[in-house]
Amino acid sequence: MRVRIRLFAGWRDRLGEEEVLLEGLPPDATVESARARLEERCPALRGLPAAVAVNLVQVPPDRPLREGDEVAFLPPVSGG
Amino acid sequence: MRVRIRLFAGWRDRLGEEEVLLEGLPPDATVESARARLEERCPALRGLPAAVAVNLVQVPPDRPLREGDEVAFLPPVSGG
Amino acid sequence: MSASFALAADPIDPVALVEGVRTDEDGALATFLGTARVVSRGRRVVRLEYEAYEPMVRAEMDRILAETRERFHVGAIRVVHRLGVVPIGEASVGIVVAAPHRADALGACRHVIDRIKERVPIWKKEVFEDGSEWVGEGA
Amino acid sequence: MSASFALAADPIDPVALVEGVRTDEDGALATFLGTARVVSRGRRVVRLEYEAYEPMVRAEMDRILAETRERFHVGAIRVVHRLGVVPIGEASVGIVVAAPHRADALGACRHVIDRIKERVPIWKKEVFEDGSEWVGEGA
Repeated sequence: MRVRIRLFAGWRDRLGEEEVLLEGLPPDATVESARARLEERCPALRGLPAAVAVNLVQVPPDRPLREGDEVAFLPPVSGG
Repeated sequence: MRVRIRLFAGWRDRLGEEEVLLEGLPPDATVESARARLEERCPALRGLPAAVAVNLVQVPPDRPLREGDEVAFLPPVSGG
Repeated sequence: MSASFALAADPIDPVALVEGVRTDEDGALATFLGTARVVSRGRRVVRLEYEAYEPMVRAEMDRILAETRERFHVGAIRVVHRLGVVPIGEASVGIVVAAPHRADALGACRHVIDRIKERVPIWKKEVFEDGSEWVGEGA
Repeated sequence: MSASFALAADPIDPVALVEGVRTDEDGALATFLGTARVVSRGRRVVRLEYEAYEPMVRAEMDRILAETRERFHVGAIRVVHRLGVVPIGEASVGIVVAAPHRADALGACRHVIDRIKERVPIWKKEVFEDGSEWVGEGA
């Protein structure tokens, strides 16, 4: 399974990319397992707070992923 | 004793004047007795709600008057 | 940290109203305009007319502005109120508050307009097509 | 009863922001500008930089504007948020609400800015003379 990861602010700075394709995820992958895969690639992300949105809607960490999902890690917002 | 009366909005319209000198008030005259004198002159004022200010400060109706006071009858305000 | 109040016979220019109120210490600027509505209590309004007990208005506004500064952490405040005829659509009152933070700017703006409506000796006459009425008199 | 939202790379023009928002049914126009302060948590800020998850910002703003209309009796609402560099003194966000009555105009304005700060995916970087920091990350 393949999902598209979107990264913002401090997450993007640390990873050095604003978009990442995660491929070869197992069929039972969740938001949490996608995060674990990202942290393997970039240990500096460990422990950073972030909400997660799948296809523009906030979801809990145990939300299962589906092929083609857009998964966004959202650091604490600071607009306004 | 003589005091100056200031009138606004509906009070002024009814009396036809924005300023009235009340003369010959007794030495123990109060805000209330000034109002009574005005109502004799213009019975249409009877029963109209108004706060009263003496020399720019709101006062209760039993407030004694002094020579030269400026007494304003303030209908319910509607600024803004 | 200035606070200014003016009574104005001419239309309130919203650009001039805001000009110079904010400083670089302020993260928030709240503006309120009270405007003449075409409908009031179900009747069609042609224009408004305001009158004021001017020296007492100034005394009350001084108290309101001082009280606002005590309650809210604000920078400059500017308030303008019209007198005389105000056509439909024009502003009768304009309030601008600058503050470091948004809650103070918006809260102070609300406080000032609420206190004006409650206790500043200004009176509004609504002129209808078939008559007129001093608001709040219940006539 | 329109509600509009825009993300803008250019400075927010306060005159254009307000233009056309009020109708003659409205007795109140509330405006809020959030502006870039020179001091943040005791440090001197040189400029701000904003970024957004744009499609989700639009989805959240739609929800916020719909929710605001449910809670407050308002006319038109207009919201603009800057992206990219915002120099000190410029507005990063502008909100205008027209309403028949003042409590709705000011309350809706407050509601919109509070919800933006709480849940719209926009991030602010404070750039200091000696470094920079994404706000809220606690880095």
